[in-house]
Amino acid sequence: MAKHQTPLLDQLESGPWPSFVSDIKQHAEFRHANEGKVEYQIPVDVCDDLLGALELSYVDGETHWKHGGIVGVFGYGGGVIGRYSDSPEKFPGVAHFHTIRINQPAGKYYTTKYLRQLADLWDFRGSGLMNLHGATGDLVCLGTTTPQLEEIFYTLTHDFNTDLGGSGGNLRTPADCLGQSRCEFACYDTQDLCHTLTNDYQDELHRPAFPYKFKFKFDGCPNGCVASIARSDFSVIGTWKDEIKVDQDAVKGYVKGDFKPNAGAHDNPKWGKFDIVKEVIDLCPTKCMSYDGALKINNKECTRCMHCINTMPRALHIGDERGASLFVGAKAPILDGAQMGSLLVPFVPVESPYDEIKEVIEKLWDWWMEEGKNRERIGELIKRQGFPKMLEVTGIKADARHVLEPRSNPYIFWKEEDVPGGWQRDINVYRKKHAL
Amino acid sequence: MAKHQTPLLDQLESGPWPSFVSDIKQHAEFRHANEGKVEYQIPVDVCDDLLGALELSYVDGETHWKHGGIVGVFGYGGGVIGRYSDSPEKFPGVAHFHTIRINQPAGKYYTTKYLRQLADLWDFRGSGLMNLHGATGDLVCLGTTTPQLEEIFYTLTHDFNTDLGGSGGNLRTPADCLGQSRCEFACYDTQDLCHTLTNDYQDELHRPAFPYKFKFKFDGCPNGCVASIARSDFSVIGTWKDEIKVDQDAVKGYVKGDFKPNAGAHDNPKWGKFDIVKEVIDLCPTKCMSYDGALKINNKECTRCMHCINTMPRALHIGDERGASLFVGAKAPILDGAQMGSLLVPFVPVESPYDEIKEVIEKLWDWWMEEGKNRERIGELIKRQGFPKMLEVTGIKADARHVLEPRSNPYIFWKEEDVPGGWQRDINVYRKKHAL
Amino acid sequence: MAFISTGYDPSKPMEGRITDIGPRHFEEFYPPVIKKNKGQWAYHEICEAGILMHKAKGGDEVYTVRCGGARLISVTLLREVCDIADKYCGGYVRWTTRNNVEFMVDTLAKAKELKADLNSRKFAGGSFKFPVGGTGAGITNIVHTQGWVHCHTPATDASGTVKVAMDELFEHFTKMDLPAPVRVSMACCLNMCGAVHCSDIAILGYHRKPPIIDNKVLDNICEIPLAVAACPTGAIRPTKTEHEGKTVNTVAIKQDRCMFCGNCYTMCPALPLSDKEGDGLVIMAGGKISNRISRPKFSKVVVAFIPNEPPRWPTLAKVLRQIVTAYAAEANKYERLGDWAERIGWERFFEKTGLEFTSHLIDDFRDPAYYTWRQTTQFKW
Amino acid sequence: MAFISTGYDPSKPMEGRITDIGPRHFEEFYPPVIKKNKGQWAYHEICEAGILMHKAKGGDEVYTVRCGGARLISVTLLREVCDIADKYCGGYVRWTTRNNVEFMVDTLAKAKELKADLNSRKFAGGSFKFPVGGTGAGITNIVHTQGWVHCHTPATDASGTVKVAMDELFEHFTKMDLPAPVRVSMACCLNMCGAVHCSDIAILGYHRKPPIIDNKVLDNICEIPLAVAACPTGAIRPTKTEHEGKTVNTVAIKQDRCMFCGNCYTMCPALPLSDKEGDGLVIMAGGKISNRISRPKFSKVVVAFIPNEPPRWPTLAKVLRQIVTAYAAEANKYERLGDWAERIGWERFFEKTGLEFTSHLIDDFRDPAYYTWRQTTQFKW
Ligand code: SRM
Ligand code: SRM
Ligand code: SRM
Ligand code: SRM
Ligand code: SF4
Ligand code: SF4
Ligand code: SF4
Ligand code: SF4
Ligand code: SF4
Ligand code: SF4
Ligand code: SF4
Ligand code: SF4
Repeated sequence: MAKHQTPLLDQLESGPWPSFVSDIKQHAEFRHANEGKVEYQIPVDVCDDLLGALELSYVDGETHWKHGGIVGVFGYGGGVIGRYSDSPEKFPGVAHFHTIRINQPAGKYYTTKYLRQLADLWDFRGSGLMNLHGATGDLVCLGTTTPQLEEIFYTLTHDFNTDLGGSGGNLRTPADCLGQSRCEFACYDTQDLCHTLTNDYQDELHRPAFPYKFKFKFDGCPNGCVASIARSDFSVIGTWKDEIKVDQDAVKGYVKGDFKPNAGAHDNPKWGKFDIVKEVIDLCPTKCMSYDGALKINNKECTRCMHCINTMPRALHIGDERGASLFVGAKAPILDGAQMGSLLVPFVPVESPYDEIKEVIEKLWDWWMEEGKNRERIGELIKRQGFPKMLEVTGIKADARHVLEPRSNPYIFWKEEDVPGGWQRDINVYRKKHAL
Repeated sequence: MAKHQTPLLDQLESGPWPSFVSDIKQHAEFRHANEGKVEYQIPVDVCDDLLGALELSYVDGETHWKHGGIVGVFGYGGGVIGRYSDSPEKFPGVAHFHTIRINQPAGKYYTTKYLRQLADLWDFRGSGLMNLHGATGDLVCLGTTTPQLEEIFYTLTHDFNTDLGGSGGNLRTPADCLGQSRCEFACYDTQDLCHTLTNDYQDELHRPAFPYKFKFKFDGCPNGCVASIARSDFSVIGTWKDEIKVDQDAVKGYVKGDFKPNAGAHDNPKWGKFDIVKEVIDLCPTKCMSYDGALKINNKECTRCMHCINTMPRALHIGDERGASLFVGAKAPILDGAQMGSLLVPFVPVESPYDEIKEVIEKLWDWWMEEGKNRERIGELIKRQGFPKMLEVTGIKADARHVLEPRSNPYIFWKEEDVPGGWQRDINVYRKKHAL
Repeated sequence: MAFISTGYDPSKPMEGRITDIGPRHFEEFYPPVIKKNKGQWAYHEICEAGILMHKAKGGDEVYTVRCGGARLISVTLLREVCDIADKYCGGYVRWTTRNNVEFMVDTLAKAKELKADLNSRKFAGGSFKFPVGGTGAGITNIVHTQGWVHCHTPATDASGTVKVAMDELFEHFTKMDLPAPVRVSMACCLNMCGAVHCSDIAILGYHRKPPIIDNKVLDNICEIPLAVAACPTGAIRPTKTEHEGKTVNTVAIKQDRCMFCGNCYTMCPALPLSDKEGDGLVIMAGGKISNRISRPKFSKVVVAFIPNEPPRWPTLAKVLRQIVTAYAAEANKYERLGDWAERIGWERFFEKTGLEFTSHLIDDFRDPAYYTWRQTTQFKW
Repeated sequence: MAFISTGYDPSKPMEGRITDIGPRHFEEFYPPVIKKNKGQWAYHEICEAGILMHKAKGGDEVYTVRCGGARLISVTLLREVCDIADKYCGGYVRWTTRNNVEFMVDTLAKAKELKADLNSRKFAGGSFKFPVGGTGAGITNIVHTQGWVHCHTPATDASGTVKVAMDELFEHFTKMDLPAPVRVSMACCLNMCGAVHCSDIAILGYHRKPPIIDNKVLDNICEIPLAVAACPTGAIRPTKTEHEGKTVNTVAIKQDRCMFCGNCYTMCPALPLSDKEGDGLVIMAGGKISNRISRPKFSKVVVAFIPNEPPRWPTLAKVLRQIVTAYAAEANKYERLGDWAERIGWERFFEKTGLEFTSHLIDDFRDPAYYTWRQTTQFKW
């Protein structure tokens, strides 16, 4: 019999979508059964108490978690989120219920061997409940107690060759799309860049030296499968400079109906037969394409939006002169409104050891650490000190590509050195010409 | 011989465009000649001195007018802009050089009789220089002295049946497009509305009771020939609710080339023959038109942008259910950035005595006079207190037409009465459920 | 429950310590076909909902079977994933950026077999364990956050609302019958860990009561200047008050300037916001991230408030259905939800979805609000 | 120069006073054909540049001949306008909202005769008095302001820059050879009395040196709190200083926060800004007012600064030419300048016009600046 009655949560067991309630219940039973004779290091009924606490929230319409406490592992300023129940007497199993963020491998590929290791560890020293994955990208292990933290860290680093992820005023765990590993659209090796920067910046990731959090995300192309432009202070998005490669035979194949448009992503019969003019030429945002038996692209006018390539992936391919655009400042709405990343570098080659990219990152950090206020994201700093200031500190020349449109207010903050004669003027000289 | 050498200004006499320098010089001569034996009430060489003062500005690259003084006519708070030279010893003729703003008739039609009267008066009591018209719309008389002000006002009111325009924290001189007087696109009588409101609000126009200036402008249709949406705190723009009227024969006429498209506004041969699909159907912003020998408009989707009507004025006509949309808040960039008028009332019938429109105006004024800070335009007040506040004070229901898009931040200022249970909560009750 | 040590000695924390090693190298985890063909993929095809085929230039093919699931997963379920991956995929598996699981095999036949297997597995309560789908022009898994399962600031639950939403929209997970992908995201408070600000549809937990001030403890546990600085609207000021006969430092909140962001609570535990009647959901729509055809854009608030109705949030389910049904019926092929709304005009969006437009949806936050109002005569009746 | 009184007696200002009578009624001034057909117009046609024909439903026609001119006009010239109107138009004439003069006649033949007459009249200096044009897809008169002729805050002259601009663009005044109307406006300071904020091309006077503080008089002539409040960037604070051995109230200005708007000078004459080397022009482009096809839009800054080069501002003329030439060559029929720039992308606008893009053109004023930066991978090489 379940430890707590959960009539409300039970209603979340029906319906087709996988029920987290069913899963937790099944795991609660598994823990009680303990066929593997695990010497659980945290209460055996942690899952029961989690369900009980959650049921109480469903009844009360309010959370029952206290404001996080500061817990962690020695020498690190992040990777653990402290969490305590506000009703520990009712739910002692979750009195402590800290989270551990484990840095996932780039691309999120796993061997079952590794996952089973993790599962065993988390059964033994934690609740056995995880998030695959956290919104930033980590392997998130939900629910353990303070004394377990160092033990878990020890096992991770010694036995799993794996480190914690970020939290606090740190570099946060970087994340990437699967990129070249399985995608023909990728303009650079997202995994290698993600992994390299993660390792090069371990100190920034583990030891809070920043005014606030800082996130890296790496998208292989403008489709944005890891949402970097929305969710990372520093976003790298693949692009190219030369021409889209066209296989005219394959274009004909699409027109004839040999291949399904958009790789078959639409299976609604209402769309009918593929119409290259309606579905590609007319939808091209720059209207730089035409079709008259052969497909023509005026690449000079193309903005590489990916639509035509997505729609005819067998016929159209990204260019050969590949690299990435760099965007800065994306963040959620707290404190000053949401931002997407703003274009800082239109094109950078992406080649190991990535020095050009690191140079930009480090200049941005220097500026932000110097000027950023407590809990001010870099996006907010850009807003506060102005985009031109960011160009100045990074030594990047202003380019019309930096803007969607030029400013519509003429409120230009000229600098004294720009203005002949400077700013220091003598009122008496002025008054000689202009009586009051 | 000219009183002052003006070698720089003289260079503005060449070139095709009418030269204000030539005009002022010719008038200077006219004054000196004084064939009509006018007893000039201000210095005869006012024009010479104006040219001299202006030449000095061309040399110095700086204005030579002092900050305006407060001068005016008894009982009015506006209509006169005081102006003094900062070099009166050099240019005594323009030592005082005040401007008088005369309220122009709606539509800016004149009889020569009236204009000659004005010309005579301004020769006699002023510089003989005018602006036709000021940017707000007034007949602007440039350059007279303080003692002349009451005299001019007397003549205007007694002999010309004409009043001053606005300046200061007043209603400013309203202005309109020529509308129904000579334009087939006009959706209401702009002149009558302009004249009626000008007269109904004489007190507001002459006696400063507002936090700052307030402008009315009246456009007969969305073409916006008096630029009301950019230049008036309260902008009335004609529109209609029913269908565009189509004369299919005339459409055919355009297609055949019998009529010039856009009434012949384009005389560059490079445009070639009129192509109704390319020039009308494809350019319709809502793509609600089609042509297959006959022209079809899905009026439900039309946003009345005027393009098709402008392009085929013989064939297409505005609808019959006419009225106007009301916009609030347009202003120049000082202090808080430029604004265009924001849509407050999507549709209002425009019929004398215009009570519905006046009701909106007066509610806006009440709010602004109550809440507006010194020198705060109503547009800035809307920004400061929020658009929903304007709806509240005017009693207008929120409508999706009020926005281009809904808010993208969820920062909604709920009111206490909206939230069940109110806002006053007891921390002890809360803590009973949630231990700290 | 005896404490079992790894050998870590708290008195000598640096002894044998390993730090700053980062994550495992990704190559260790690539399935062989991936390692071999990385950077050499020629094209892909979605064979059927939930099955992707990628073709390498050299001719290799990899078939990916994608299945959904709750992101909150037990190690019991994780072990089941491993069992399946061992059985079909040589011990390799991956997760997507939206928390779906991907199993890779080398033939379509195996993929279909695997799909059938995955679809056959159910929880005791009756729901699927591994429903296959989430590809192409449909609705894939919902990116979300902690909610009442693990966080201190939520205004709603995450796992529960996501379950309800995915149950309601399930048909679009297993089919690809929409005009374009519809990305649904969920965040349980304004911190928006789910990054719902750029989603086709976003479910957001929102408070509606200003913080309660816990004068008893505030002075002890709160850095007052930080709490004051945290408020985006400047609603908080430091003050003093009488508490149980003693003068204590505390803060005062101008309630009518509060928009319930909870940022002060993040800085100060003595300012809780949550409230059964006050809290609930905001629905946003029309955002996107990809640069395909149109630029990325922010989601817009389309429903100002839905009360918390646990456990099955029926109003939420209804609203989601309304939006998706109207979009599915009216949008053009390839047209994302926000592009559709912009093409027809937001006034039509409200008409077509049957959602009510209220003054709460009109932006009134700071200067940029102006740009969302309508400065044109162009609108539809 | 004896003072001649109307009879007004300053000691009894209310005696016989007439006030609040407003302007003359417009109907008194309508030409008969206008009065008769008001509200009954059927359509119009531009017969040739500068000549409009309006056809009434009843069959009446009115031909309007439009001519340009300086807005600053002497009564001598005004009388000449009257002479012409008496001769051709039965004593009626009107002004347009852009300061052109319109003469109305009843046949095309008369209109052509009148056009020839108007085009034949020249000033002694050689310029036209009444050049006919300003209709259709061309460049009409420039809406402008006072400049050095009558205002205390200008950063440049209005009449002079307008003369230079119209001389340079004159061919487009007399022809209708552009893709769409190009509306040019001019304002001599940021107060923008010319409302240049929504023009295809705008010429704007701009200061670049912070105010000089005239400590000697400030305390006497300035309401310090008003001056402080006037500053949009909060650059001004009240302070005290020593002046000629006395402590006086004054203000201090944080110069690097000043963006030279002159609003403080409007409130306080002791804070002048103007400076020969500091002052000059900003060029803006791409605004519009009509709702035709696209919505009204703001002009954008495309040249951050052009020095004052009186009397003929050659750089101004060159820049105007560059913009108009590129637009004329590249835009589609009916496409306004700003719509063209948006279609091709602003990066292309700078390429095509040959104008240099500098960091000054990137918005850095308050929150809305963000929305003008580029949050997309879509751009052109
Ligand atoms: C666990 C996670 C949510 C999840 O369920 O996946 C999470 C959980 C929390 N986030 Fe987050 N954030 C998580 C990803 C995000 C993301 C998404 C992303 O990284 O792509 C965002 C939006 C992007 C961004 O960074 O702006 C995000 C924006 C925030 C914010 C708002 C920051 C802002 O500048 O607007 C806060 C508030 C704060 O920092 O005080 C926040 C704060 C928090 C805290 C620490 C609560 C707090 O106020 O202290 C949450 C702890 C919950 C708990 O008890 O577990 N979290 N947070 C995510 C991290 C998992 C991981 O490491 O993989
Ligand atoms: C005469 C005129 C310019 C012209 O050459 O035509 C004019 C001249 C002045 N304007 Fe203006 N404004 C004139 C139309 C405008 C317009 C255009 C309009 O009304 O359509 C605007 C932009 C629209 C608007 O109202 O925002 C305009 C926006 C300003 C501003 C900025 C107001 C703002 O809120 O941004 C100021 C500054 C102020 O009020 O302190 C200003 C202030 C001034 C002052 C009074 C200078 C001052 O700081 O005190 C100027 C007096 C000049 C002089 O000595 O003659 N003037 N002013 C226009 C009035 C003539 C008339 O009555 O017909
Ligand atoms: C597996 C995954 C990357 C990963 O590293 O995990 C992925 C994989 C693919 N994406 Fe994606 N996308 C993935 C998240 C995303 C996201 C991120 C998100 O939703 O948070 C986006 C941005 C969504 C947005 O704009 O809001 C994204 C926008 C796209 C697009 C643009 C779609 C559009 O119409 O705007 C394409 C192109 C397409 O679908 O033709 C694309 C195309 C693809 C292709 C076809 C790339 C390829 O050649 O293999 C992959 C299969 C698509 C499919 O499932 O139909 N992928 N894709 C992610 C799967 C998430 C999931 O489980 O459902
Ligand atoms: C006379 C005048 C109204 C008045 O009360 O004085 C007027 C008169 C006409 N306008 Fe206008 N407009 C007048 C100022 C304007 C303005 C205001 C401005 O420029 O400050 C605008 C807004 C400009 C803008 O968008 O920035 C304006 C935008 C239009 C449009 C829209 C043009 C466009 O392509 O966007 C039309 C439609 C058209 O041209 O086909 C139009 C159409 C017309 C028509 C055809 C209306 C008609 O049926 O008679 C008139 C003759 C047009 C022509 O000259 O080619 N009128 N028109 C103004 C003449 C100014 C001048 O001397 O040049
Ligand atoms: S972002 Fe581009 S490269 Fe990366 S997975 Fe998506 S489509 Fe492929
Ligand atoms: S990538 Fe986009 S912009 Fe470029 S040609 Fe294809 S559809 Fe057009
Ligand atoms: S605004 Fe419309 S009604 Fe008025 S003159 Fe212009 S086109 Fe005619
Ligand atoms: S008025 Fe504009 S929106 Fe309406 S049908 Fe004509 S072109 Fe289309
Ligand atoms: S969105 Fe808010 S409540 Fe939800 S996990 Fe993030 S911080 Fe916690
Ligand atoms: S909830 Fe947000 S707006 Fe309200 S007082 Fe706290 S910080 Fe300020
Ligand atoms: S724009 Fe400025 S300088 Fe020019 S008239 Fe207006 S207030 Fe004076
Ligand atoms: S000029 Fe403008 S920005 Fe500079 S100090 Fe004066 S008010 Fe402030």
